[in-house]
Amino acid sequence: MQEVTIGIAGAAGDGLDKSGDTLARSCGRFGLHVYAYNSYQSIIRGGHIWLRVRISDRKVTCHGDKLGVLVALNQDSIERHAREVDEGGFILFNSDRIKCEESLIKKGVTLLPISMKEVTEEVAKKYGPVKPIMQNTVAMGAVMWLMGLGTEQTEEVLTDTFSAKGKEVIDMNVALLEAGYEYAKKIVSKPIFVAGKWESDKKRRPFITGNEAIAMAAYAAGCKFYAAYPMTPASTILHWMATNAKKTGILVKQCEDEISVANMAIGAGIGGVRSMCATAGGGFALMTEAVGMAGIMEVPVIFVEVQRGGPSTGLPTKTEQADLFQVFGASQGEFPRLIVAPRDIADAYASTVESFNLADKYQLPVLMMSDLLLSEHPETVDAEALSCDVKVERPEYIKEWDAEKNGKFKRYKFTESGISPRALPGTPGACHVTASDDHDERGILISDMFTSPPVRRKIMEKRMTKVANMLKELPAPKLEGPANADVTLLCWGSTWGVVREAAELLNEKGIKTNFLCIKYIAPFHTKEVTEILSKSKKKISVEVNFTSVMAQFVKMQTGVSMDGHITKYDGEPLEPKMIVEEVEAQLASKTKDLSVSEAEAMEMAYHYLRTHALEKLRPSTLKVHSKNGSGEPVWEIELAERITNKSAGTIKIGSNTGSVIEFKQESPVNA
Amino acid sequence: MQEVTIGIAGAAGDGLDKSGDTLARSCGRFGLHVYAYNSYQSIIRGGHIWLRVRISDRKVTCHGDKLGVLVALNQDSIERHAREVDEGGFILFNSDRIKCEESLIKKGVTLLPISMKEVTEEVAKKYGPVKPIMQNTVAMGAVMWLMGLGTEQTEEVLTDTFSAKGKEVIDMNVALLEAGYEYAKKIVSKPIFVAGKWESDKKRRPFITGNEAIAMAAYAAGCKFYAAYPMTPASTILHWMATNAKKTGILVKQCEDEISVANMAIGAGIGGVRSMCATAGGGFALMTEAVGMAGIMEVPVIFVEVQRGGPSTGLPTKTEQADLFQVFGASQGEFPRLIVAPRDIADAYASTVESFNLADKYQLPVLMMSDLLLSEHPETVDAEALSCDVKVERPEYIKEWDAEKNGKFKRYKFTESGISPRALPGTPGACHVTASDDHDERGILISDMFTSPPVRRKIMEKRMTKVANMLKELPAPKLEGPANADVTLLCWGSTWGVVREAAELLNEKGIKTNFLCIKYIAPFHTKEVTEILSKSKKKISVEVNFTSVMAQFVKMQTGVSMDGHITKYDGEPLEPKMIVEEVEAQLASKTKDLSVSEAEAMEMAYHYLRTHALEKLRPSTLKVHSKNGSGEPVWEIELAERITNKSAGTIKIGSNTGSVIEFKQESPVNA
Amino acid sequence: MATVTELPVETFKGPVDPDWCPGCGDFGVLKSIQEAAAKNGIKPENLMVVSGIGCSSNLPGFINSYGVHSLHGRSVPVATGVHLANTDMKVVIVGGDGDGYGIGVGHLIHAMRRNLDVTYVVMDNQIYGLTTGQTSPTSGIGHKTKSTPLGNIENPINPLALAMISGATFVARGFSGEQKLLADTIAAAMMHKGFSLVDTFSPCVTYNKINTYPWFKERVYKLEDTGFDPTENLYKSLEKSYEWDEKIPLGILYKHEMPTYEDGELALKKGALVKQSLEIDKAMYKSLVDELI
Amino acid sequence: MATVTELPVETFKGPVDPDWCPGCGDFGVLKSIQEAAAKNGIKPENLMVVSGIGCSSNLPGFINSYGVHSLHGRSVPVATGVHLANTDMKVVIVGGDGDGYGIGVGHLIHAMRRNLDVTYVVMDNQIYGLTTGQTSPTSGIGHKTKSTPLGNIENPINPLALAMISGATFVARGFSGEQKLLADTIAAAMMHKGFSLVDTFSPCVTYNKINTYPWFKERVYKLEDTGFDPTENLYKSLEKSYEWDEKIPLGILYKHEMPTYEDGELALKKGALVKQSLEIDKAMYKSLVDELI
Ligand SMILES: Cc1ncc(C[n+]2csc(CCOP(=O)(O)OP(=O)(O)O)c2C)c(N)n1
Ligand SMILES: Cc1ncc(C[n+]2csc(CCOP(=O)(O)OP(=O)(O)O)c2C)c(N)n1
Ligand code: SF4
Ligand code: SF4
Ligand SMILES: [Mg+2]
Ligand SMILES: [Mg+2]
Repeated sequence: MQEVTIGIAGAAGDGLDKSGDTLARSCGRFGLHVYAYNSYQSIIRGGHIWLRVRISDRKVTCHGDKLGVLVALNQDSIERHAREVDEGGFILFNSDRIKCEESLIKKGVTLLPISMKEVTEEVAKKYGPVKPIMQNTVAMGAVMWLMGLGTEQTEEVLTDTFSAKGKEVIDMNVALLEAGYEYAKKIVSKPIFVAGKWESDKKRRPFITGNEAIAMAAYAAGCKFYAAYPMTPASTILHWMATNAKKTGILVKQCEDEISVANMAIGAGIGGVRSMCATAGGGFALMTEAVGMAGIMEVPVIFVEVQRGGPSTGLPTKTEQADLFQVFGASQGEFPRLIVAPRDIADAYASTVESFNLADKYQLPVLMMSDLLLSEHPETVDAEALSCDVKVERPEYIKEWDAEKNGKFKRYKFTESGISPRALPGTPGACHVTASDDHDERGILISDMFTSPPVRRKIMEKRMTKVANMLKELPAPKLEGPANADVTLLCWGSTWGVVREAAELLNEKGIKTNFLCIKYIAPFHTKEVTEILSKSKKKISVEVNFTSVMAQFVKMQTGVSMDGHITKYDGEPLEPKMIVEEVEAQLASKTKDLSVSEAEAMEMAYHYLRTHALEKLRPSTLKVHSKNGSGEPVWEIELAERITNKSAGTIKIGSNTGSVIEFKQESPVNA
Repeated sequence: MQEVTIGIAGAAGDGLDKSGDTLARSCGRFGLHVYAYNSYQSIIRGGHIWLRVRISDRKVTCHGDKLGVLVALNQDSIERHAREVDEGGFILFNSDRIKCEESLIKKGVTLLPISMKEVTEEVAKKYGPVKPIMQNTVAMGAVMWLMGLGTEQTEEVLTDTFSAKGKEVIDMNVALLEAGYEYAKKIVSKPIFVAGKWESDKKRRPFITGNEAIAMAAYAAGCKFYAAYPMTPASTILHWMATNAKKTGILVKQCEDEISVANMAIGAGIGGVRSMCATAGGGFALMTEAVGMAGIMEVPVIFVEVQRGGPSTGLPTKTEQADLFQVFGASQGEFPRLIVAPRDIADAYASTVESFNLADKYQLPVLMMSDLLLSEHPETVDAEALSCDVKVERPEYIKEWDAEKNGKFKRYKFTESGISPRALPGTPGACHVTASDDHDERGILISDMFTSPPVRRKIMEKRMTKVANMLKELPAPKLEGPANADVTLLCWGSTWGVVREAAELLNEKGIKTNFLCIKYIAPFHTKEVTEILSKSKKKISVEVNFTSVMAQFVKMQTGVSMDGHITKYDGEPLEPKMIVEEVEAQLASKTKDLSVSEAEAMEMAYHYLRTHALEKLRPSTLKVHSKNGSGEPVWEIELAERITNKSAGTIKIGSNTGSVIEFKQESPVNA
Repeated sequence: MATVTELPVETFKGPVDPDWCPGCGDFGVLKSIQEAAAKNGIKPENLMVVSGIGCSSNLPGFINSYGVHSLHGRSVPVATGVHLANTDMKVVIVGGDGDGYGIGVGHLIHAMRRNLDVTYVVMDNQIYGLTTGQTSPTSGIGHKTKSTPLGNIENPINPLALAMISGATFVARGFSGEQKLLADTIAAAMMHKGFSLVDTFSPCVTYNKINTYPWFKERVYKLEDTGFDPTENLYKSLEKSYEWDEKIPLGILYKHEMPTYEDGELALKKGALVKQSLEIDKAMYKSLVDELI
Repeated sequence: MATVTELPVETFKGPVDPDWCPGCGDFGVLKSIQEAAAKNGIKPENLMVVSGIGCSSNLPGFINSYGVHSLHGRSVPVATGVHLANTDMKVVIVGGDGDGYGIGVGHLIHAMRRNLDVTYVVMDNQIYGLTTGQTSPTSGIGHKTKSTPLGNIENPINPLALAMISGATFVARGFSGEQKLLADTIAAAMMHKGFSLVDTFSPCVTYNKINTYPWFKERVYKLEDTGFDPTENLYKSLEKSYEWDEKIPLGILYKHEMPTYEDGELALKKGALVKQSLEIDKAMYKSLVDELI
């Protein structure tokens, strides 16, 4: 098995997503597996973007924690990531504009400064000036050499990408690619890998994000109405839907707000079409009132909630899994609904199709939970996982109703299954009102004139009966990994991907580990999960949030407490080694150290410098002082000028609180 | 000890709330304790209103389950409630308009038909025509006789009530009261009670609703801003606030919707005043996004969520406790907040004051959960419980900031306690932005340009630290009743009142019972509650909802499962005997029978007749048939004409599902 | 235009009687909608009445047709969804002034600028009825209500002007006390292609003691009697919408032909969504997957 | 009127530099607000800038004053709360067209009919910037965006007409490319007593390739140059608000003196709420309890 991770770092607007895409698709066409993650900010130009593309000859389910090659598109990217490149790795940068201090890199790392001016000189002569963004193609060429892959697939991809722009543009890009490739070949005699060693199965796989998979699945499942209001990280579903509306025939509606989105989607559901909407946590907060309406009205409709860093506007472009209770508690009162959280892109596809079918069958809203990582990261998946030959199961509707013969139509007939016959609006003879007030079998309100406690009791029971029936047809979660493990990891959603790899690493290390991923949140497989967890030894939840919400939730359903929690809530996804280390620490009963680490102190100093317009400085050395007047030990960080390396002052940061306690430049200033 | 419950039934607009108020306040002035509950509909005129006023010479905490006197203001009220009057009780009605079939009453019940025309003849001569609504005063007079109380207090109350309308009106009402009193005295020689037997302490107690208590507490606590959008059962807080705005100086703002309410209240909190808003479940759903904003911004503000029958619009005027997870899960992401659920009116007062203090101290939103029963029912409480001498604890704010000397002001300074210094807008030198995006110590965003995972980690920890500190100062819940009980009842909110009485009854019956009422939902006293519950034997939750949400929640916090659940979800509150019977059944391991009872079948038949404009009919006899073609046993209900008692057809109701399976009148019609 | 077969008004008699207070203006509105549907020959199964929450929003329960009784303030988006799913049905939105101009005004504006082909009848009683009498966005300055015991201090909304400048293409005013005119106005609104708003005075006899039947009776007059042409000039129509204290015009204030949202929406070119097949074009789908490789 | 002591513009220099795309129209708006505040002599601690969410809504972070960066679409209610709590501060609301006229338009209308004494500067770029370029309520018909790749089919809102008929008493239009005029307009808006709306063209250089600087430059003209009197006649002002395709007026379109919400609000008679004592009148409180007996 062979794998490498390429990191591309720069600012928004530097075009690095395009480059990453080219790289990934080249590898995908080569028959390799790719998993990419883009760490970006809520900003259109500038800021810092950090894209990691992991390439492997077997399926990988997270972006990992290695860094083989860093392509740095600006100076800040060097400051931030040079240290992360593993031994044996390379750092590529435009040496016309960027410098990399030797002090910033690990030993065994090779710098590959590319003078873009020189390298692209020939191309520029032939095709005209090379725009900064095009220089990325040069870097891609160099990367292809370092990976031991040819340029053939990449040329193909570039040809497809620029097909609309004509031959000239294609040729220019190909020429830049080759220039980079040749340049690297010249400088780096031995690439990281040898091509032949990549165990490719030569299967060409689509490179797709979670959101694209959800959108495509909706189309395949017969969705006819999609409403949305833009919100990261759900917007790309809207973009897919809008871009392809002409082809799919789906009515795609950007509404004035999420309240409108939810209510319109429900309206379309009442009208009789398969209907979906998606948003992030903040938008979903606005939809919750409508969710309950769909519940009491028994309307099939799909809500997708893509979680991002909270609370509130929080970290709009960062990943988190902290909305479980918002979704579980959505809307006042009690009503049946399905809550499902797919774990990867293929599962997102399948779950979307299943959601439409279950919504229709049980006449209820489905809340699908995703997260930024799952929804926005692209990955190569087998084309079969995106098949359009899905089962589309719609129940029979009443086509015409003879009230003379059969009595008045009862839209909410009390049945043993809880499912009532449905006649869509437009059906002759079956007129009825779909109401958010509670009602009797015919839909007549029992909240006003016709109050009736026993009717209320029975309609509540009718509705809630559907839950138990639905649970029977949902597959119970299964323990993955060895049966009698020392450690059982509990996870949900996209965290499955990294937990799977961490478990593998732990098993390799001799710590027998298995893991349980919860997909169906409501209804919940209480019996099966209780059984699994009560047999487990050391149970540790792994979640990207602060309060281990799934662990709490599982405890509520099963009574079983975890023995430990692994959490991350800084906006970045978990990585396998973090989990491994934390599991080891917990097995050794170490308590979690929340103090500021050296690397963190460094980053906090960088943050201070950036936000105080002192970007010309850089933290150089640091040491801990105990107490020091501020009531806690402090990190004392020496500052140096970025260019001259001249000492420039100090910053003191509380090692418990992380507070910047003091800042001294020339003349002392308290911060 | 002596007690009696008076039931007054009629339609909306019949003025029975006024009468109930007069009755209650008369008894309150007599030094008796009163607890009233009004069961009404979301309708302005007509429908059915059912007010029960329980009067006792010791404190009672629920409306109980006895009925000593029924005052029926229309025929429908006789049909609905005549059967409920206990042996020894009385039924009063205007015999000019209403009839009561002997078949409808229990034996030992006395009918007291009042010919209003005759009884008010003298008064009408003297004061002019007696309006229908004034006849209630006659009935009140009769009730006072039956209760063995004089008319003195009632005359006082009438004098106060009509003081603005002048002596003529007062005199007329007093005359009507006395006419009723004298009439009853003439007919009923022996009233239910003898006056001397009422063990009154002669203390005059205010008769107040939960909402009024919350509003008054807010004023006492220094609230300066109240925003609201009308919504039952929270509206009466707005009404109190608006009515008294001139006196209190509180700025009372009716907004265009609940989103505006929440955001305005938060705005006022940022501005620096004590600020509150209230709504019901549906309105709160719209507020949730803002709740998270208050969390991340660390703004003190109070949200009151008054639960009512859900889901969705549901049963707007009925009580329920099913919004726990909506409130717990309110808003995306994780942030500190206090969630508190007072259990009675005095507690609602105290909790409101405490909420303001804690919100200010910990700089966080407080979510106070009430329910329709608690908020809308009036009760006599000791005047001391509504004292204005409350502790108003505001932290010190920065008055002026010298940035030259102290560095830039850090609104979100990372501190060990998690509480940061606060400078209100307007403070010289301390300019900062209060943002819903996550931010660093100074409030500078870390979501855009200045992304910084360690800063994010530390601000999350700073905020969440407040939770543990706050928990330390909240009193832990205590077990009430005998220490080593056979049964422990778990409850929350207004259900405390009825559980307390049920426990008393159970103990009297020899079933040793204690109970635990959960008041603080977040943060939660995990240690203390776990300790209490793990020692408890048979644990049964008692809640007015379907899914026993507090039991689920407690399981999540403690891992302890209940052994049984008592639930009610038909819109009406629990009554002590229901709980007693269910506890006995559960102790005897009987499974709960969800089939339609005889009384329910009767009521369902009534419902069918009402909604099919067949109100001239009445269900007469009923029996169960097994299966009968519909797949389930059915209730077969004979119908009779209300007036002639002539047989008029049959209704068949499924005894499991409650579905109306067949209806036959003259010519057979399937329903 | 297809010939219309009128239906008997009784066709639309609802399953239960209205539970409004005796004398409530909403009775006249219900009757008018029933008459308008009958006159336009819309069969009950092809009529969809969508409401929010409020006294007035109970209306769908009292008419024989399909109906949605949705959330407070959300009738417009719900109706938009139902309508777009099945454009073969005639959609009439109904509700109160609080529902439509208070909490729901944002949706209303956006629906109007879309010129969605639906009719909206607002039962404007200048009060919150169902919640027992608080101020509404059409309550006048000084109006004393439960929430403004010292008198309302906010200027009322002018819903007609709002509609005209937002893009509604049929703007009218009705009065429950002029029931025949109201029925005709609603009938015309239903036949209009595009968004039609009929702001209708529908007195709340229980909570609004100011804007009563007599109050309106003294002031209203029929625009059609004056020869006013609603299609002539936006500014003249706007001027009419501001007449209030002394005289208040009834009838159609503004009318304008414009493309509707439905005209522009590609997905509807193949007919009502609900009648389209769920089958997808597999070859096209495959090409979408291929694009990702 | 008290004499104004102008402040140096630098007083308002924010803690960090704006993170907008180079060339973004919002830079000019920021500068104009800073200049307006300086000109009006409002000290940083007495200035409160409140925004929603969007590129434009990041503005409070870039000015030295108090600020609230609230939720998408909620700047107006949040600002209302902050303002009512402390009426001694000058409140300027800022944000985008999506924020203000899309999701937030309901709040806006109600704030305007209250004639709340605040200034609202909308950075109208006819696009959703921060979410990377979807259609906005001011995008023109046919505008191709990420969410309308075949062209927008909804009529744009006319925010100025909306403001005029809703009750705003100062309605103006600015253009980031006419920065001096914009600064003057905002300065006048801030000094106006009542609700002032300054709809400001603030081109999004990244996502809106239609409504660009040149596009505006070709069309805009200054109203003041034409001798137009914004106080004269509502209908004339409305007519101006409809000028679009060929020429677009800049400056004050409408101005009208009216009592403000604050004038009518009893609780403010004793001054800013935040400065009032928390002590209550105990005797009065006792009488309230007594009423319940
Ligand atoms: C989200 C939400 N907020 C508040 C309510 C309570 N509510 C019900 S009807 C209503 C207003 C009624 O006024 P209007 O719309 O004018 O209708 P009317 O009763 O006057 O016909 C309100 C505030 C609700 N149902 N939902
Ligand atoms: C409730 C909610 N929905 C959606 C979003 C996502 N969102 C952020 S900014 C924005 C629109 C930005 O457009 P505009 O207000 O015009 O500001 P601009 O970026 O163009 O300045 C949206 C939809 C959000 N933050 N909150
Ligand atoms: S309260 Fe008013 S609006 Fe409601 S039904 Fe009665 S009269 Fe009509
Ligand atoms: S995306 Fe547009 S609005 Fe946003 S900062 Fe860039 S240019 Fe300005
Ligand atoms: Mg109304
Ligand atoms: Mg914009």
